[in-house]
Amino acid sequence: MDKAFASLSGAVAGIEDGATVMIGGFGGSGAPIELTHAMIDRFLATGSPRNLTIVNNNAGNGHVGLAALIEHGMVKKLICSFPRSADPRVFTEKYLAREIELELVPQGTLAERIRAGGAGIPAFYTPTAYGTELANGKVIATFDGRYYVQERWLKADFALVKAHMGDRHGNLTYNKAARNFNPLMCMAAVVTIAQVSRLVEPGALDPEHIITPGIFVQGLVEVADPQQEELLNRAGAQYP
Amino acid sequence: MDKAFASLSGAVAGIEDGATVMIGGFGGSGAPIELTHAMIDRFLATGSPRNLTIVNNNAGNGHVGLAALIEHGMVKKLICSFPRSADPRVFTEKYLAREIELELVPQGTLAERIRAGGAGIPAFYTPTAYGTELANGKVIATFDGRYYVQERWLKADFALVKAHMGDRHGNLTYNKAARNFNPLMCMAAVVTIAQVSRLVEPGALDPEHIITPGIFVQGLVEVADPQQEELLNRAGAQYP
Amino acid sequence: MTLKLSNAQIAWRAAQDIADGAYVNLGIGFPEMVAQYQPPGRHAIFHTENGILNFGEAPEKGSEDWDLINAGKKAVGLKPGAAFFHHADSFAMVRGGHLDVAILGAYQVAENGDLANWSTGPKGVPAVGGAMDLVHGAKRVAVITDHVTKDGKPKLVKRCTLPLTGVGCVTRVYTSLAVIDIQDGHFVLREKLAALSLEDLQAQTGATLHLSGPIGDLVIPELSDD
Amino acid sequence: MTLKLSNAQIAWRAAQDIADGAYVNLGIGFPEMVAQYQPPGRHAIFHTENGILNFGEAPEKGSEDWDLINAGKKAVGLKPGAAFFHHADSFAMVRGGHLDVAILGAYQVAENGDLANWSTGPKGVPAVGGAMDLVHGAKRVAVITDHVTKDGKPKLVKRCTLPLTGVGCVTRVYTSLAVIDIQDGHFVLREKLAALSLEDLQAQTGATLHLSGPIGDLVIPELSDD
Repeated sequence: MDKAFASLSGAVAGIEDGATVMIGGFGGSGAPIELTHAMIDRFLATGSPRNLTIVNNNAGNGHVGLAALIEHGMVKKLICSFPRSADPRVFTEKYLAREIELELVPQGTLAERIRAGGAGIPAFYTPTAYGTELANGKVIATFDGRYYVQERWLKADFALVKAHMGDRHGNLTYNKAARNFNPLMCMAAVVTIAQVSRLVEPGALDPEHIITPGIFVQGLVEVADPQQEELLNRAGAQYP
Repeated sequence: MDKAFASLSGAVAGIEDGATVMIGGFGGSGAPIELTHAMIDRFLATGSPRNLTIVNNNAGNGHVGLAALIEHGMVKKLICSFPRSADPRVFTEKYLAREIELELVPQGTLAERIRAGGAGIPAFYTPTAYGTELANGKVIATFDGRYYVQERWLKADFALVKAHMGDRHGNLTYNKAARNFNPLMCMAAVVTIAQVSRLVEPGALDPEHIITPGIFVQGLVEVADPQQEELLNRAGAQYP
Repeated sequence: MTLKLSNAQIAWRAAQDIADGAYVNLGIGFPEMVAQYQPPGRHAIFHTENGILNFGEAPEKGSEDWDLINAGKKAVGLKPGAAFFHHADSFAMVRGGHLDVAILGAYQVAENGDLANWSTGPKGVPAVGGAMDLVHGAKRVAVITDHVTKDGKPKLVKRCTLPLTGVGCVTRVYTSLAVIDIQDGHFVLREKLAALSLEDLQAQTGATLHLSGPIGDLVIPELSDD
Repeated sequence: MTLKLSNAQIAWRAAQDIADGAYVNLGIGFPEMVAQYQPPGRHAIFHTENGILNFGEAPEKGSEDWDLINAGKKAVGLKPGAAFFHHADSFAMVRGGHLDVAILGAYQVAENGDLANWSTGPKGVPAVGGAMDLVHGAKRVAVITDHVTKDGKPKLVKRCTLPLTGVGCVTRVYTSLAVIDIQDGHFVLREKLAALSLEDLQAQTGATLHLSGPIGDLVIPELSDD
């Protein structure tokens, strides 16, 4: 069993127009920038993928990664908790021009909805957002005298994640707080593609230390020195 | 901050009559036998704790650990998925004599109910048990044309777990498949007490390798060479 | 001439349908035998619901690690690429549709895909374990079983009379006499022992066997049943 | 004579109520200042919802690790006993009642405990982040805020007019003028600046201040506000 792709372009080749794509990371930490840029490369060469629904905590920063994906007009809808950043202009302008749709979800609810998608739980109840406008139109129920909002699972066709080490079976570890949404998104997508800083052979990772078991990963690709969104933005980068 | 108890007796001293106590482990693997026996010691000396509701995957094996707890008449009700084992006589006899109550829960639903208790999710939907007698009396709902059973969270006053390494903040690691229910039960109890094979100082565990963060643990006690239920039973042991 | 397959032979037949790299959960007991009969060159990854992916053979007697067991509480070993996880993650794999196939035993399988394999009725101590979870979520739920009960009654039935484990969940049954798919509420015969007539097979089956395309011969090598 | 506390002083006051060993989440921005003012000998453990327990000061400029950031996306460091976890586990800590206290900023706090701190209305791009999660679950939800808005309007009100973050969730408010508990749908005054009359304080408050026991003097050391 070898789930490794030889190239970034090969790794993102299967993503179709109209797909729902989860992109890991919290801001730049844990954001799979190289995989995201590979989607842009393919779009610029072929016109696909487009009309994407993207799930991410944020809405991009500056002109790289997710922001660049939005800037190139590839994103139809964004499901996120916090569409602000140091430089959120790309999203903001498209949103105010009604060129992109936004589904705003509280951060913990977003995480739990993604986990639920991965765990086969179609709906759950949470106290979060009860009594607020983000609960409008949702089923409300009481348990033990307290009010809760029913939330639905969130699934995706693809998840793109950034991991630290990965073996050819797809077992993954992460670097520090770059873990964030990545392990959850691995669970919730039909096809999860991970970029890893080091690709190793099965057996090289201690079974006790694996954060994402390989069953949740369908493909991986080595990006030995991944870029950090924060540093790219400080340098005023834009993609391509 | 130092959550360590000096003794097993101190660790279990706060467990009151009538408490709901989650006990980790899957069969003997990951079962906190020394903590369980410490409860029995206290009961034999003082008559407490008694009338306990115990949450465990099983119902004990032979005459040690959970089986001994039941044998001494300390358990009023058991919430479990599989009350069978190599030697289940202690539970079986009490159950058939109606001296102990049983709530039978599918194993994955048991795990998810405990996680929900720890995660502040009062209820969730699962396909498991739909159309079976274990769904009798439960709320049924359809999502996307499929039937699901509503299940409620499960919480406890105490959780007793077995970990491998633990630091004084309560950060824990586990040994192999002894992980099982232990990290979930840590989340779902008001007071979680862990027995650890090695107690270390904060900083000794790699933050990447911690399975249970210390926020879920209220006390821990070192048991350097913990017993294995399987070996005790093969030797025909009984407690005390 | 084979009158009926041994358990090992049923397990062998089921193993032929498991693809290389598939993620597989084998039920406790008889289904565990399937792992022994993977065709050469194919390597499935086995999941055990107590929290291991890619476990393998047990170590020698006396050197078992009793923290390293499978769902049947037998000692196991690890293969390269193994991973540990807790029960909630383990059943996320099960319920979330991440397993390619689950292979389970059965008391009864009905033509509508219903399965009864956890309880023979209200007497004694009920115990369910992971059975009700495993029948939901795996992309394919297959059953391996004798074609009839010990006293000769059909185990493949029109409707289950024993307490259900799951509703409409089984898609293929490997029996001691035949391989049968469940499609659109019907048993569809795929393979049978060559020596057995369709009439004889039907007589030992509690619901109509439908035909759809050619019926293959169920040919299995001689295997010892231990 | 102090007419009004600085942000640093409000943060200092809030820090005095945090017990040794408490698990604490500090909202992004102003509330982060609370961490600086722990009384000597007390060590709270700070949680950041993107997945760290027991983080601490950032490394020197230029040596930041941008995979090691807090919820405000600022670089941080680790203290001994730190742990990493994913977002679902992180919000299990939040929603599951495991935090001892969450300290948040506010646009408005109502006498019924309602909090508005995420949106100033329908214009612009809405963004919620973890605010609606944090107001549920922590054993104690406290607010630190100026007593009035920049144009002098009360922030402590009878009912919030801005979009709510949470219902009935706040139990204590530390303002630039006073410390006020929320009990049974009322503001209950606990401490105020000595130089400020009760009438003056009430005039700057949008709902009745109830009294219950003695009113303490709000005495805070001089602190620079950076």
